[in-house]
Amino acid sequence: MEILGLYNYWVFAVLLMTGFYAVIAKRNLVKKLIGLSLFQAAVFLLYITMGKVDGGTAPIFSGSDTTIFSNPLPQVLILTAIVVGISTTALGLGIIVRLKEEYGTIEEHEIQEIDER
Amino acid sequence: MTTLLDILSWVLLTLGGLSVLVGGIGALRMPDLYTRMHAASVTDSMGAILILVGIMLQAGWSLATIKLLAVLLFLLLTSPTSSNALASAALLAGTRPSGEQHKINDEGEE
Amino acid sequence: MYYVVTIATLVTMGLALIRALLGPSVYDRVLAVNMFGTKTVLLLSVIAFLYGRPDFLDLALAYALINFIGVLAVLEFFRNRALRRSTERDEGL
Amino acid sequence: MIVIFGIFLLTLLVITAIAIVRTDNLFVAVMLMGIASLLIAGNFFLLDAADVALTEAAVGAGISTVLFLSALALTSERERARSSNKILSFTVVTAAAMILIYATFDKPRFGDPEAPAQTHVAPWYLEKTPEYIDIPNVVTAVLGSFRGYDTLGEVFVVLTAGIGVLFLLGSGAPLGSLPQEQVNEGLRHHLIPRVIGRVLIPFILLFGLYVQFHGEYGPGGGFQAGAIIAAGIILFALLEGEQRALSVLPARVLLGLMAFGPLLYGAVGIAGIVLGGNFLDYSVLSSDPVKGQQLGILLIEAGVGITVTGVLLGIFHAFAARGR
Repeated sequence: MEILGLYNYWVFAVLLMTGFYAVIAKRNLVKKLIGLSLFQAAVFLLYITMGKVDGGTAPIFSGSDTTIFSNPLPQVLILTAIVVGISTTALGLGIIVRLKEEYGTIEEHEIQEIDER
Repeated sequence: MTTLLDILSWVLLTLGGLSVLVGGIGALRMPDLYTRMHAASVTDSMGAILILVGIMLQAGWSLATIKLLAVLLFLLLTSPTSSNALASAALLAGTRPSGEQHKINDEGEE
Repeated sequence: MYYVVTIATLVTMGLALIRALLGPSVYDRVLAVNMFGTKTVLLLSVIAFLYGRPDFLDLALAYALINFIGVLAVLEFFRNRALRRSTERDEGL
Repeated sequence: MIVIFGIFLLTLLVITAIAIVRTDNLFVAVMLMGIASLLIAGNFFLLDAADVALTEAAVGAGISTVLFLSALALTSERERARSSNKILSFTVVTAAAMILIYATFDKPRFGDPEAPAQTHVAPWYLEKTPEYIDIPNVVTAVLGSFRGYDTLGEVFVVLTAGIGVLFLLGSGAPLGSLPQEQVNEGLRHHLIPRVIGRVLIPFILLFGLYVQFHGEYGPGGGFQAGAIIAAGIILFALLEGEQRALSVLPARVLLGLMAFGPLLYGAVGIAGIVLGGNFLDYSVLSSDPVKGQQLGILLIEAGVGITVTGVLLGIFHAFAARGR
């Protein structure tokens, strides 16, 4: 059971690197953005994992005052980050749509080739 | 009375879990899209009804029961609608029920 | 008792994921996403009771209401794609 | 037992993530992102983060899929080229993953109440919230009052992203190759989704308002409510066509909403200064400091909700207008 206590962090590492792989290895810009979203999700998971307390419950009081509560602070940070994340992803998608209109492609190397010409 | 309710909700929850599971297996094992959709959507509604009613019996008369009722109502409204929308989209795109040997790939081309 | 339902739901989620990965057509994947959505609603309701915090049913309610939009967006996407293909074909003639 | 459920969900999440990266069909990747979002929300819920799970539900279930699909409709849904430098990238990524995993062995175990993260400010927040603000939801208290500056910053980031999208895509987009009358009608010929959608839209909006104003007492708040209300109006746009949605909520109103939200937030902060307190100090808003805090949180949550609704709808319409 002791070693399972780190499982969430391992998932964080694998997820983070899966997203990172998509960002560095794929040439399609939308795919890169999807990779970035995965990367983001991994960070969210790390924060929320660190806020969990054994035997705790969500930090919302409900009458009985003897319960243990999980850490509210990471939840606040991530809550705002999710909405900011979707807005910035939308901004990225907007840039990609404009690139497609200008260059006719959303593949990174083709855009570079057109630029070098 | 409470034991009776407990047993009843027990039975409902078990049946619900079972039907959800059967739907999952059906969605995996059936031969073509429409049969898979049939397996998934029918058991979806059945499982949702059984499980949510089972929980409702446990919750008793409280706000939670009203919320569960709302969840059930919205699930019963949306789940078949999405199945219908999906099936009609697939049919319009030219997927035929198996027997007719049409294969369709991710590009929507035959 | 809730555990049995939770396990059944989780296993079904796994099966739906396999269907989503196998495909073969896009519609199978959309079907899998749809299934996954309903299973999540059930899972969240059951876990709210497992935790003894039934006030968290709001989450299940949110999913029950909003999951629908994703499928409709897909439908709209297919329709637009079909329209675009047919106009392209017309221009090709 | 719940730990094992969490582990199962996380394993499914990893499988989904790898499948997302491996597939070369972008539409499939977007669908799998939908599944990933559901899994992440389930995990957040298991990890006691009901508010975060609600946010992920509100954003991930509808809006993110809609945005990605409208972007795909404007670009292409197929990934053409093979990956560049596959082996090199894979080596780099694997090495980094190994280092990260090695580093985790020094981390406190999952759920450890003695972990450093649990012993600094968090107990203070939990202890002082009933005294200073007296609302049950500590997350809303921290979001609105204790860390109000942070939230103000986030609201401005959301606004900036919205402005950026409007600058890039605008609204006076050129007409595409599609015949006008076919594009604008939405899904009007699909009778069943349309009828059910019409039934659902009022409930979605009502639920959005409930989440907005119930945020002090249960999971909820401005961010979630904004996303849910935007999702409801996007549903209307999908069913009745984007033009009719624009005639219900014109672009100018949306711009007004985008600007009004941060202004309301900032005005509450400045009202604090005018009444003799600090910026974003709500205690002075009412004769009773606790009542003042509650009033302040209510107002800034409203500002957040208005901003998020305006920005998300503005972004949606900007993408939809490009497709015309």
